[in-house]
Amino acid sequence: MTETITDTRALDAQAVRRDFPILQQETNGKRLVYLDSGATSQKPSAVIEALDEYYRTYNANVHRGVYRISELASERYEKSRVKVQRFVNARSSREIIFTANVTASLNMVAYTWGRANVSRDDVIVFTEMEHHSNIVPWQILSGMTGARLEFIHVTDDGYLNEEDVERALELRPKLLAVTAVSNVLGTINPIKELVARFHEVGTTVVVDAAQAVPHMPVDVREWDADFVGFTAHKMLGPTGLGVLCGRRELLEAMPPFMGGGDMIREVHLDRTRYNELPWKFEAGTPNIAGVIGLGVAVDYLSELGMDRVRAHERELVAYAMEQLAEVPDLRLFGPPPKDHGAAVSFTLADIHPHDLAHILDQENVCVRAGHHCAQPLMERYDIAATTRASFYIYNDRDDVDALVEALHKARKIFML
Amino acid sequence: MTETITDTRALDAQAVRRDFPILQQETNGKRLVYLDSGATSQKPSAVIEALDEYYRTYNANVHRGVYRISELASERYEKSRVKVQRFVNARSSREIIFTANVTASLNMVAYTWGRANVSRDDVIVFTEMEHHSNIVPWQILSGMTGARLEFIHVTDDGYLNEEDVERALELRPKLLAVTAVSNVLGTINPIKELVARFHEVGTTVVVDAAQAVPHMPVDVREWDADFVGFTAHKMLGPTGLGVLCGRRELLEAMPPFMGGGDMIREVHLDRTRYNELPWKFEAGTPNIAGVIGLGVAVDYLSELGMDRVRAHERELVAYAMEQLAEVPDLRLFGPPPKDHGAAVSFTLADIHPHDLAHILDQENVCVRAGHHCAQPLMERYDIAATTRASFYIYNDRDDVDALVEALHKARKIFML
Amino acid sequence: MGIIAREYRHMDDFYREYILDYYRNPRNRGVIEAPDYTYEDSNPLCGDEIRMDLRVRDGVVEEVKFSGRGCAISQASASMLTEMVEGRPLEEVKQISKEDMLETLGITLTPVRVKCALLGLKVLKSSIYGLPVPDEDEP
Amino acid sequence: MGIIAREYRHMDDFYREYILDYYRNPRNRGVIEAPDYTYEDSNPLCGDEIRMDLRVRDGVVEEVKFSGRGCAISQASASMLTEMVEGRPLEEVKQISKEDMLETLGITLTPVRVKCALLGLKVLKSSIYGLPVPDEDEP
Ligand SMILES: Cc1ncc(COP(=O)(O)O)c(C=O)c1O
Ligand SMILES: Cc1ncc(COP(=O)(O)O)c(C=O)c1O
Repeated sequence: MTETITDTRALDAQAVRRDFPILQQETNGKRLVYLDSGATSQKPSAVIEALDEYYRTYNANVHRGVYRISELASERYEKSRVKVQRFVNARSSREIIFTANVTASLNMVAYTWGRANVSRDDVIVFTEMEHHSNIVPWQILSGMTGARLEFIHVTDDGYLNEEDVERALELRPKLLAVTAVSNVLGTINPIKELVARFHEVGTTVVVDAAQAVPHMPVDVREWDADFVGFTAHKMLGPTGLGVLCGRRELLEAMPPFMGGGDMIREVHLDRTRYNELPWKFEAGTPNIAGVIGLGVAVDYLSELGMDRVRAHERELVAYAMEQLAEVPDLRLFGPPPKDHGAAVSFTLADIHPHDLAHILDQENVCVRAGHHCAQPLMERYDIAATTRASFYIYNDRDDVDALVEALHKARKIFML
Repeated sequence: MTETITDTRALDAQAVRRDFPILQQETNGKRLVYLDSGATSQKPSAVIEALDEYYRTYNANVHRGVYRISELASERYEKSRVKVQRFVNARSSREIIFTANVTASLNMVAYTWGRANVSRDDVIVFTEMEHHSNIVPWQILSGMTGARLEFIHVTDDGYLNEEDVERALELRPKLLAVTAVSNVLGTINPIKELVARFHEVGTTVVVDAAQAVPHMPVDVREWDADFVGFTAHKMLGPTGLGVLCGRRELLEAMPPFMGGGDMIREVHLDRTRYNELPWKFEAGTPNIAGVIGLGVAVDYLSELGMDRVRAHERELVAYAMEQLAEVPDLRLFGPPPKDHGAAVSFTLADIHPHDLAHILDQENVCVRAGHHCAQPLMERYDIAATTRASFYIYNDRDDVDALVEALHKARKIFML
Repeated sequence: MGIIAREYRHMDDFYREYILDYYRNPRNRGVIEAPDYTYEDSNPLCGDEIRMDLRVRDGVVEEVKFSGRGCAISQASASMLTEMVEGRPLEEVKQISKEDMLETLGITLTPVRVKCALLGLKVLKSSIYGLPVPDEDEP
Repeated sequence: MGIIAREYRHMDDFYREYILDYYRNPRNRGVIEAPDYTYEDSNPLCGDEIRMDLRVRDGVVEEVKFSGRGCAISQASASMLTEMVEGRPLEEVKQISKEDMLETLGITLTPVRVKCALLGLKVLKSSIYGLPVPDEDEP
């Protein structure tokens, strides 16, 4: 993937950092080195305050209220949808559906589009580097329909295996599920290219963009995928909220998922007419505060400029990989910095990642240890777990240095 | 239903009111008369501050983190589950599943228990007073399985029709879906009795307790229903969060709903072992802040005492119904105060409820107008919509008086 | 000044007498037997329902009737709309904009009530095009 | 003092030398051919895996082996546990409590790490009862 960075002003991580209340905390005189944004990002004051303002001044249910605070809540709610639409350059705000998280977005595709379109003679393809959220829904769909599952494996250095891609294309699969950026290896996949190649053989493509949308410019029209999912809490937004961005024709043809309030036009005891997009897929009272908060998060990111966010992280990840490579007994996973997103996974000698994360925490360095909801990938590399440092806009070289220093301490504790 | 109120100290609505920041606002010198808690409740400072504290001081993903803020988040998250369990007296915290809203809770039952247990020879029964969220999932389930739908109609004064109940029992239905309290008529249904009668003929009973849990003591063990759903935002909690409380044996036997992170034990490319309860049904990153906030909301309600909450609202609804009955051309719906929950629906002459709510809003009185997601009920009474005033702990007689005064004003504007 | 007052400075009492008059004594209320164009739709958010029937001769709207039920705003504006289009060429009717409708109505509305006011126009256009037209407020 | 410092005052450095020794040089690591009792389970939250095999004669644990992989805490405590139960009557083994295990381990743990420390015990009991035993920390 070649990237064109148009905005060349470097991002000022120091200034960004000041916008995040949690990063102002110190424990035992040490600042919080938060390197787990891949799991969930921290939130800037603006987002936290937007939630607060909603609950304190205009908390009301949306869509059906006539009184002013309800109108205001509805207006802000729908405005956030437009902000999200513009942020990923979707064609229409009707293509933006709010869900509970990206897991729910992907399951929605499986339960609605999947059940309506996939049958026992079909093939579903996903890759070995998928998060469980982009694996288990397709296993469930395969269980419901009898469709066959096929996989694209990964190479030793963390790329999709091109031979497997070609083999998959020959199968003319009904569905391809692929992550835009691996949450473990950091691999940035060539989504636009993959979509074009799979569209050619008639495949519907679902992209898990949970680790892409927060970290780089994403243009869903350029990708041209059929469904793209992402999750608010990883992009400065509140918990309990995901997005499914779908191609309008597909969404319109799909049966609804959950039944209930807001997704209906007319309900009779024995039958129901469904509502228009996007509400057809938003049953029940939505996460109103969450959606309003995500709108503010998207404003914050837009103001920084996603080009600059990507440039900042690319530079930081390159530095981190360079520094980490010098720690003895450390094994790095994933591709070289140029194709690498914001997450860096590694193992250190025989120190179990769980223990390692624990020791790093004593130094106020927060990293994730485990299978990262990507067990097939762990099997692929024959490891039980990795330690993962993942970066975001508020991280800088000091954070990398603190990580490396803590790793040396861990080596000492483990008498290496 | 006979109620035994054990705590006789009256609830001090004035004091409660002071805990709700939104109610301190004035517009044009008039206080906010919020009579739409049936749609969503307001939130006390303690809940808003808990969200704020989470995002500002220990925001992290739950369950898989080793570092301290993640452990703290996990601990608070799981503690909230125990609080909710105790609040409704469930047997085990494993029976408490967090969802996106009660709509999602009910759909989860339809998609998992329903698809595994209901077939084309079965009958599903629900009542005419159900919210769309407790209708459409069963229509979808009927569409998926071929099961027949049957209905329990309501009487003119808003009770379930006993003859229909008996007819339904004779059908030995596979499933009964019934609301504990109608969000339109206010009817408090005799859930314990209904469950006992339907269990006798082998029916699984799903209770929509969205309007019950916030307003009266609910003991799910006493009810003995198989599934009970409710929603956080109507009980002082944040948006984007629901609860499904299910009988453990059923939950254990059910297939999972959504696939993804947290709900798995082991994932391989081609198969998956699912996690234990309750996580088996909680796929993906949950609404962490929401769950923590709900725990605080439940603490707040427990401290007030649900007996006293119910006594307060019963008294207030009786007063409201009495006052409303004196407004000329006003038609009241639902049963008399003794069987009446916190919502009172009415129509006023030929003023469309939408217009009426608008005029009341000019007086800073917030009520809901419309079909209240209960269109079959509107058809039953041959009306397009009603106006609904719904009360909660922070409402008092002054609010009722403001409502009645505004209704007189509306009559004047409409030249009645 | 709270957030509400700030955001809703433009709110006015808008149940003017002529609106109530159109609501209680609607012009062109009814249905046309075998209309050339007909459509019916509802506002999912509040349940207002409108049906529009048109009879067209030589490209001109000869007769137009509306029916349905809903709030004073939706019913009055549907009725006003029928008066606007009667006797006009279909091509002109297609050009009627959201702004035209709101101007005719003559009152300032909040976003939710705008949907009520525009339901009639939406149904009218759907009838002419023979398919549902999207809300005009879509970005 | 922030919320974290307040809540975690008890945190101590706990990678004591003997824990590392049990991790690197585990006692009773391995499997038993045709064991009388066996069970294997994992901690879903961190992926630690433990299998326990027992050989029992006349109600007494004659031989016990553990295998699996995971963090130092889970592996060391599983190894310590095998030493605790070897040669003891099965009835006594059933009585071993969560507190006993943590006391033997000799370090203070946070809730997440407690799960690691107790995984061996959970698996051991499951093997004896022949079915999964629930987490002991359930309320
Ligand atoms: C009785 C009843 N059931 C279900 C619901 C749906 O709740 P939610 O929108 O939170 O899913 C409501 C509230 O709107 C209700 O009053
Ligand atoms: C690539 C990827 N997909 C999906 C998810 C699941 O996100 P959520 O838990 O918000 O549904 C994650 C994050 O855990 C992820 O990194």
